Order: sequence, then C-alpha cells, then structure tokens
Amino acid sequence: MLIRRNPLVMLICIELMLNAVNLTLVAFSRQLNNREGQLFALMTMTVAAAEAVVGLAILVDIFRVRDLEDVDDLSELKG
Amino acid sequence: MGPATIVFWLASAVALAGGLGVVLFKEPIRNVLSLVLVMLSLAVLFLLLSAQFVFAVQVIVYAGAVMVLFLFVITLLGPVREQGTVRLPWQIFISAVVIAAFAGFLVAMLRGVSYRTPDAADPIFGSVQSIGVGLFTDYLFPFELTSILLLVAAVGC
Amino acid sequence: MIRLDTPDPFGIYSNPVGHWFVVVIAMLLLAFVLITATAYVVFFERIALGWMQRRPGPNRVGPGGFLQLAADGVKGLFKEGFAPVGVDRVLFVVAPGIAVASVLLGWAVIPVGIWGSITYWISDLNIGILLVLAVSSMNVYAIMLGGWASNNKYSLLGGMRAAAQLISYEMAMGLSLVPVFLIVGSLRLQDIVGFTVHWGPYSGPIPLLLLAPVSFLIYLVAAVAETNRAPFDLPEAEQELIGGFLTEYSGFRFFMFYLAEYLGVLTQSTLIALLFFGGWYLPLIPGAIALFIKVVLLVFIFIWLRGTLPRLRYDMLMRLGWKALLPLGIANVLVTSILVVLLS
Amino acid sequence: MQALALAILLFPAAGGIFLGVFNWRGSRLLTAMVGPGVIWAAFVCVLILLGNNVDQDFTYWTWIRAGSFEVPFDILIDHLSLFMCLVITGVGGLIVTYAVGYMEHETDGSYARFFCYMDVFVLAMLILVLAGNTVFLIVGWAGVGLSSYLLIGFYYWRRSAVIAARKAFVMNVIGDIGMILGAFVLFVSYHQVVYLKLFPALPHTPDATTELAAFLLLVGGIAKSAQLPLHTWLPDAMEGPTPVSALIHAATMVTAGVYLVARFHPLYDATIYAHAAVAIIGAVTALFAASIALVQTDIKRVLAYSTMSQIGYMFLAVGIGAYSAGLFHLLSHAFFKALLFMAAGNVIHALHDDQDMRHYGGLWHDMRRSSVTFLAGSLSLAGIIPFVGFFSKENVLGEAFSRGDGLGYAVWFIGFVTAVLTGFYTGRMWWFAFWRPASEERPVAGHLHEAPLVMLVPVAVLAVLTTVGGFLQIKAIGGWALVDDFLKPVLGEERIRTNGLEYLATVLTLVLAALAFAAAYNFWIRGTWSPAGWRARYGWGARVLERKYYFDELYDWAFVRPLDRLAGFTDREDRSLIDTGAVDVGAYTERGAGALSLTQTGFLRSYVLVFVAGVVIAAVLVLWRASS
Repeated sequence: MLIRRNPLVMLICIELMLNAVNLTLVAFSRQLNNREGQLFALMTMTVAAAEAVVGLAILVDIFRVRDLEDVDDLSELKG
Repeated sequence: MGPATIVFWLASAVALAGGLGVVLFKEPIRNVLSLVLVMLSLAVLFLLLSAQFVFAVQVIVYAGAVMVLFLFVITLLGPVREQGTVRLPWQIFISAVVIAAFAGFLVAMLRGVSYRTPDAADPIFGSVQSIGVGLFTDYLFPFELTSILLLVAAVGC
Repeated sequence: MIRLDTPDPFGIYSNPVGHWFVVVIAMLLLAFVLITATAYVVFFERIALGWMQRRPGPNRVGPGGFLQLAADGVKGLFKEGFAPVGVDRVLFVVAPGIAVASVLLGWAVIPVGIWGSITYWISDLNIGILLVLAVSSMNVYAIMLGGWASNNKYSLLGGMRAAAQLISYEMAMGLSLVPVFLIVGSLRLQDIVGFTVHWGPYSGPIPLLLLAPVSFLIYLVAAVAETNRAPFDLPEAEQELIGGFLTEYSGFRFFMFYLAEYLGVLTQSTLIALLFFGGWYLPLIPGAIALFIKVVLLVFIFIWLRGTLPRLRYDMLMRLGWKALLPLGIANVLVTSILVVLLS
Repeated sequence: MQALALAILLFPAAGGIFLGVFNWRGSRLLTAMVGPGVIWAAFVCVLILLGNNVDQDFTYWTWIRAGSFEVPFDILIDHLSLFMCLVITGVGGLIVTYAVGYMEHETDGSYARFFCYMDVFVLAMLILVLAGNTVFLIVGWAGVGLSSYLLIGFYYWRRSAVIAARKAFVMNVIGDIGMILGAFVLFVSYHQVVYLKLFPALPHTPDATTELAAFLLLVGGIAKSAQLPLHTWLPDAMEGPTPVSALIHAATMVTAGVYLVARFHPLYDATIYAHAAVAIIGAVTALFAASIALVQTDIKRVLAYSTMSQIGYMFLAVGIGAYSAGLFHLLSHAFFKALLFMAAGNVIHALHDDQDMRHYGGLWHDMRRSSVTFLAGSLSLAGIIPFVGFFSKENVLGEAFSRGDGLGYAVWFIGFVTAVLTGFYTGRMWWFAFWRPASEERPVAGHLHEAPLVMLVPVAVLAVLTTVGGFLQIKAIGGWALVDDFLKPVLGEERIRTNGLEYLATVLTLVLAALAFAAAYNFWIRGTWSPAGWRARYGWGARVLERKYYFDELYDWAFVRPLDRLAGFTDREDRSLIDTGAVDVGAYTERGAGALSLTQTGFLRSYVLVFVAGVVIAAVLVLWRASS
C-alpha cells in the first residue's frame, strides 16, 4: 500500500491486511481455546465487506467522473 | 508428520505466495486472483484450526462475494496500469526503512515466545452453535452494530 | 471419511496406509461415477428435449443413441485447443479447471446415503451445507475469468452478467435454507436428511418440502440461476451474446465448461433431493434406488424448465432476484422462526 | 372479563389510529360514525363490566423490569375506576356525538383530525383512571396533557390558540413533574408502584415522607384541575372548539385531580397538612373563580371560571375526607357543565362563533330548545332544588359543616359565600344572554337557526340527567345515598348527618343562592339596580376582577420578565465577552492551520506512510516499556 499507486490495488491490500488480522485472531482463539477470536474474526469480515463495497462504489464514481491514472492524482484536497 | 501438517505447510506456502502476488503483480486482475488464493488458503488454515464456521464464512463472504465484486469492478473499469510521473521520489526509501523497523520489531517481539500445543478442541468448538450462542448472548451489541453498518452500506450504495 | 460399519476383516481400514488407500480409491470411484452420470444427464436432456419439441433427439450412435455422449466426449478430447490472439493464456486455461473443480468439491460433504451397512460420505463437517454453498459459488470465478481472458467483448459481458447474477441469487439461496436449518436445528446434511417428526401415530422421516414449501420454491429458482441454466442462462445467451463467456472456447476446454454445467445440475438436484425430499428415505424402496428416483425426477424438472420457459430479460432477472426472491426469503425466515418458536 | 377490560382502552385507541392514519382523507360519514362509535363501544364495555360486578386488578404482562423496579401492565377495575369510566365514556360519548354536528363546517381533513384527537383524549383519560400502578397513571396523565394541547391548539392557524395551547401544556408539565416526583418518592420509600400493593404498605401515622409525596402528587392534581395557583391555562383553553371545552371542563381532564386525590385516599388519609391543603386550595379557588366569573363577558369564559369554582368544591370535598361527596359532585358537574357548554355551543354556532354575551339577547324566543336546556343547567349550577347541582353541592357543604372542626367551618363558610356568588353570576349569564331583548350588536340579523338534531339530542339527554340525576343521592332531604353506597368498597363509609343545624345551613344556602339568581334579574332586566352605577362606585373592584386578580401579570412579572432580562444580559455579555474570545481563538487557529496545512500533501500514500510509521513507533515504545 505504501508503494502501489493504483487505488484499486490499495483497496485489495487493505483486504489482505484484514485477512492477516483474521488469521491471527482465529489462531489465538484456537491457542487459548476460547471463541471470542472467531467471533471477532466474523465481525472483521463484516466490516471488511462493508468497507470493500463502499470503497469500490467511491472508486467507480471517481473513475466515471475522470480518467484517473494513479492515486496521486487525487490530491485536490491538500491544504 | 501427519496429513494435517502437510496440509498446513502447503496452505501456508500458498498463502505467502499469494500475498507476494498481491503486492508484486502489475495487472490488477492478477492482484485480485492472488488475493483469492490467499483467502482460500487461509480458509484451509481456519479449517485446520477447527474454526469451521469461520471457514465457511470466509469462503462464502470473502471469496464468494467480496472478491467477485472486485473482479466485477476491474472488468468494468478495464485495465488500469500504473504509469505517469512519480511524485513522491522518497516514498519507496522511507517505506523500506519503516518496514524494516517493523520487521525488526516483530522479530524482537517473537524471539522470546514459547509455543505449546493447544488443548484438544471440544467438538462444539468453532461450530455454528457455539458461534451463534456467542453472537446472540455475550456479543449481541457488537453484532447489532455490525448489522447496522451493513445496512448503511447496503442502503448507501 | 468412509465409514464401514461392518467389521474390518483384513485390518485394512485400521492401518493408516490402507486407510488412505481406501480413501483415494473411494474418491476416484466417486469422481468416475459422477462424470459418467453427468454424461447421462446430458443424454437424458437431449432425449427429453427431443420429446418436448417433437423431434427424434440422438438416435444414431449405439442402440437408441445411447453412445452419443461417448462419441461427443471423444470428439471434444481430440479437437485442437484453440486460443485467439491476445488472450491471457494462464487465465484462459485455468478458468475451465476452476469450473469443474468448484462443482466436484461440493461432493465432499454430500452424503450419498446409507446403502445397506455402508454409510458413505467423505467428510462429516457440522457446517456441511454451507461448504456446498461456498464451493459452488466459486463457479463464478470460472465464468468471469473465462470471459475476461477471452479478450472478447461478448465474453466479457457474459462474465459480468454472471457475476451480477451470482451475487443476486446467492443471497436468496442462502436465505431460503435458513428456515430448513431452523426447523432441523443443524447444518449437517445428514441430520437434515434424517429429520424425523413425531406426529401422533406417525413417527419417522418427513420430506421437508411439507414444512418449508416456500424455501423449496426459492431454492429451486435460485439453483436454476446458480447453474446458469435456462431461463437464467444470460451469461451464455446465444442469441444476444453469441455464447457469452463460451464464445472463444473450443475443444477440451469447452468440454470442461460443459461438464461443469451438467455436473452442477446433478449436484443441485441431489442437494434438493436431500434437503427437501427426504434423501434416501422412501417407503418400501431401498435407499440407493429411492435417491436415484428423486434425483432423476429433479433433473427432469431442470430440463423441463429449459424446454418450457423463455429466457428472462436482464433487468427482469435482477428484479426477480432482489425485489421478489430476497424479500420473500426474509419474510419466510421471519414467519418460520416465529412458527418454530411458537410450536416448540 | 380480562379482555373486556382491555377493550375499554382498545376501542378508543383503534378509533384514534384509524382516523389518524387511514381515514385522513377518507369518508366524512365514516369519520362521524367511528369517532363517537368507539367511545360508545367503550361505554358498553364499561356497562358490561359493571353488570358483572367486576372488581379486580387485571395484570396482562410485565411492562418494565429493571432490577427491583418492576412495572406490570395492569388495569385496575374497581368501583371508583368504573364510576370514572362511566362519566368519561358516557358524557364523553354524548359530547363527541354532539361534535359531529358542531364541527360540520370543518374541511374533511380537519374533521378526521378532530375526532382522532378526541378519541386519543378519551383514551388517555381512560388510561389515567384505569391504571393500576403509578407509572401507568403517569402515562395517562401525560397523555391527557398532550391531547389537550392538541385540542386547544386545534385551530393552529390562530395565533391566540397556539399560545393558549402552549400555556396549557407548560402548566400541565409543571404538574406532571410534581406527579412524577411524587411517584418517585413513593417508590423510593415503599418500593411499590402497584396501587394494591402500595396502599397497604403506607403508614397510618403522618410522617414527612407521606406528606412530601402527597404534596407532590397534589401539584400534579392542581395543575390538571386548574386550581390555584396553576389555574391560568384554563380560561385561555377556551380557544379550542366548544366540544373540546365541554370535554375538558365537564367530563374529564379537570376532574383528574379530584380522581387522583380520591384514588390516593389512603395516602391523604395518612397525612394532615397535605390533606388540609387540598381542602384550602379547593375552597379558595372556588371563591376566587366565582368572583372573577361575575365580570366576564365572554360566555365560555364565564363557564370556564365556573368550572374552576366547581372543581374547587370537589377539592374541598376530597380535602375534608368526603371522597364520595366530591365524586358525586364530579358526576353532577359532568352532567350540568357539559350541558351548559353544549347549549352555549348551540348558541355560539348559531351566532357564527360570537362568544361575547353583550352581543346576545333574545335567545329565549329564537332558540327555545337550547334556552330551556341552558336554563336547566344554570339552575343546577346555581344549586336550586331539585336539580342535580343542588344535591351534590349540598352534599359537599353538608359534609364540610358536619365535620365540626375549624377547618370544616372555614371551608364551609367559603363554600357558602361561593354558592351565593354562583347564584348571582349564573343568573347574570342567564338573564343577560338569554332573557334580555335582542341586542342591536347581534351578528346574525333576523331569526336564528336552532341547532340540528345531532346536537340537540345529546343536550336533551344531559338536560334530563341534570334534572333527575340528583335523585341518585338525596341526603340533603334525608333520603338514600346510592353514590356513597356504590363507592363504599373503595372509599369507605361516609359520615352520617347528626344535627339539625346542618339542614338549616342547607336551607340557608339554597335560599340565598336562589335570591342571588333572582337578584340578577333586577340588574339586567328590570334595571332596578344598574350595573353601570355599581361599576362606577366600585371601579377598582371591577378592574381587579376583570384583570383576574392580576395573576397573568404576576406571573409575567415574577417569571417571564426576569428571564427575559437574564436572557438579554447573557446575550450582551455573550457578544462582548465570548464572541470576542471565539474570534480570537478562530484567528489563532487559522494561523496555526495555515502552518500545519503544509503537511497536507494530498497524497494518500504519504498519509499511509505516516500512519504506519506511527504504528511502528507506538509498538516499539510499548515493547520497550514492557521489557524494561
């Protein structure tokens, strides 16, 4: 995410990170033998799904409005 | 080395390879497919961790729905290659330093950790019943919050 | 796992190597049976469509055209695997493989039944049905990647249609099964098949169709949409998209897609038979034959639909999924849960 | 029976929902059927319950549960609540039926809205009286306040109506707060909200807690019943349509305070000061309101002040422990005051909404039927035998007199003076508005149209009840006492008359009231005495009365002005002190932001980098702290 400039790929990277978190959550839940880890993994998935949907919707809208080459083009909001 | 161990090493290897693919491929569609690979191998790992329900949800929600959405958007938008001027020349170097620091931190943290084999899971562990009871009793409030979040996402788009 | 309830005479089963040997043999056997059966689903369809449309159907190769499928298979295998210019080679080749694999994987948890003393299934997960749903939803990757990799506008459109269609119907499909889970109280397919009631003098298994008729209807529609069959065959849509994602495929790869589609029909028929028709229970008839009869009848329903209904327009398809089936499914879940709570 | 008890509430609720939600633009006929119909249906339910002699606390389900605080949804059916339900649904039904004719000039939407509000009002009132616990009582109490607000402000395009509605609401909310605090005190002290469990838990000797609870509940009661000093909303509430005035003033809302004291009689019996306060407030209000009524010229305002005065009698009665006498007066007042309002409504309707008595006159000739019924109501209000008002008022005063202590004689004397004043202002209203020759200022020239049948029949029914209703309880002439007997299971035995002095007092009251009624004739018809002359001689008195003892001005001076000044002061200080500070803060922030904005490159990736670097630093710090 630090070096990729395609906004779509950045979203994908976020999903990857969330997955990594899920893996640790489930692994610790097994290690400690309690179910909370799995429950929170499920919640993470829910949040990730919502985040992906919203992010993609925003992305599609941006692409509709303008021809975007990379995420650095989106810097109008700078101070 | 039992079959479970073989499966574990295989799935971990595939997951790592997929992760690298996500970061390194240049075409977005390859990134997405690598991520699907990661997710599926993670699902296998979940199964090994006797988290059966999480496994099913991982496959259905992530691999089945979210990633299809990504694929859909990619096909909708067409190939977007990274090109154009580089505006942050120092970004890569600084990133490398930060990542190295983080990796060092991880190594430092994990050095002293001792591992143990977890207790045998009871048959109910990770099943739909156990998850359901947890969600609807102790964690009802976060559950409702996430459902509201989903509703907002569904209505807002 | 395969479980043999009879004693283990040669000690094969208790030996780890022998155990795996048996498992592999059984898996291969299952794959062989499935692929052969699929071939005869295709044959059955051609015959049935022939009857419905007042034409002979296959009748040249073999007695009554019985070997037509073998001939087709041989022909497909030996044709040149042609790929157009500019395709993404890797994805183009991988896509048909995903199609077949996604359908075959589902059989890991489908219990085919209790035949005499042998209880046969591969894996006895307590989330059984969810696995089938999960794996069969992988099918969309095959279609989307096939459409994307073909470097053809029609194929791409077909792939995108498939994605949208899948997401629309996946929801209704999952929701339609929730009442079944509520009634049975388990997600294991074995428990669902073996669900018994005690109504007055009657005590025994009951087809869940009687308890959850709305679920059955929704599931049937969603299953047809999930297998991309008429009237929901928009990803292919020969008349508008000249074959959709299949346009550029030929030879063995086309054959794989073809196999996947009919294997999907077989899978869904078996699932419906297990979920809603009591699986291998039928009075007076041995389990295997009972299941066989039910599956054949359900396969016939699939064929019948194809022979009868015209293809839906795309917006109608979407409206049906989101505005009819989904609310109906939610209402069904609500009503059923209220009834389950009230009657228990 | 359990379902039937609930049906009393469900009928008006269903009617309100139907009219409010579905029949908003629907058929006018349906509105006219449903609006009164549901109230009559509730009336029938009450009658059936009465016929089966039900006396039970029906608990339906647990409504609220929080720790030891548990509120059931229960309906208490006993003779007191049935009595109140009879009044509410019976008289209320007549009034709503009358409104079918009175509101005929409204547009369809307003028509349905009106009946929707009316049904909701009756529903809230029924909840109030049927409630089996204090929490549920508060629900009904607040519901009555809300629906009266809606009804007073029914003509929401009239500024004065909106102001009056707001005033009523604010006054009622003051009462509600007292009421809620009272319920809190009771719960905190006795850990009960259900009446039937609460009352046995109360102590029999007075203590500070019960006094406090009783006083707080009384605050609610006087606000709702328009007693001193929270009375100012009632005359203004005349801005609502006349059936609303009839409903609020006669049958229901204002009697809630009386019901409250009667319902909580075990509490009041256990107190000394709070109980006496009830009687004193009632007596003083009675005199106070009657004196203001002497000079009012708006017919509905005269009736409004007379209502306050009569409610004062009821408070007087329950304050001295004569609960069933108070409730009998409540019943009687429901009859004759609803009658007066509706007969007056006929007149107002015929005169195109003119309410000024100075523009009336000649009604005896033009509207004979309405006039006859109004006369019955007036005589009853003045306390002339044999109308119901005589028996009930005599009952109250008799109980006060026979109490035989200082408080009893004091309130009796005030009540006696009030009775004479009542006779006079009633006579003034009657002679001046109805008997006198037609005024030149009458807004409708020529012959007046008598009201339609749907308005006359309820009036006639009430006129009959007013005439013969007194025979329910003829203690004044030594006869039976049906109301006392009926309410005995709840309220206990009433005192028996002991000496002949009481009968003498009764006769004195009757004679003087009748003379006062007749004296009014001399003022306004024969002109033996001239009102103008008296006004010239006692101008200051008339002014005080016309300004209603300057209560509105007092409140204005005591509460509104200081608050206004405080608001003006804070406004000025806000501008000079805080605004300047805010502007300065803003300026500094702007400058600082200008400097900081250099870090806002707009590049998402650099933000991510900073974020990740921060995480790494934080993690390293945590690890370092943990290891050292």
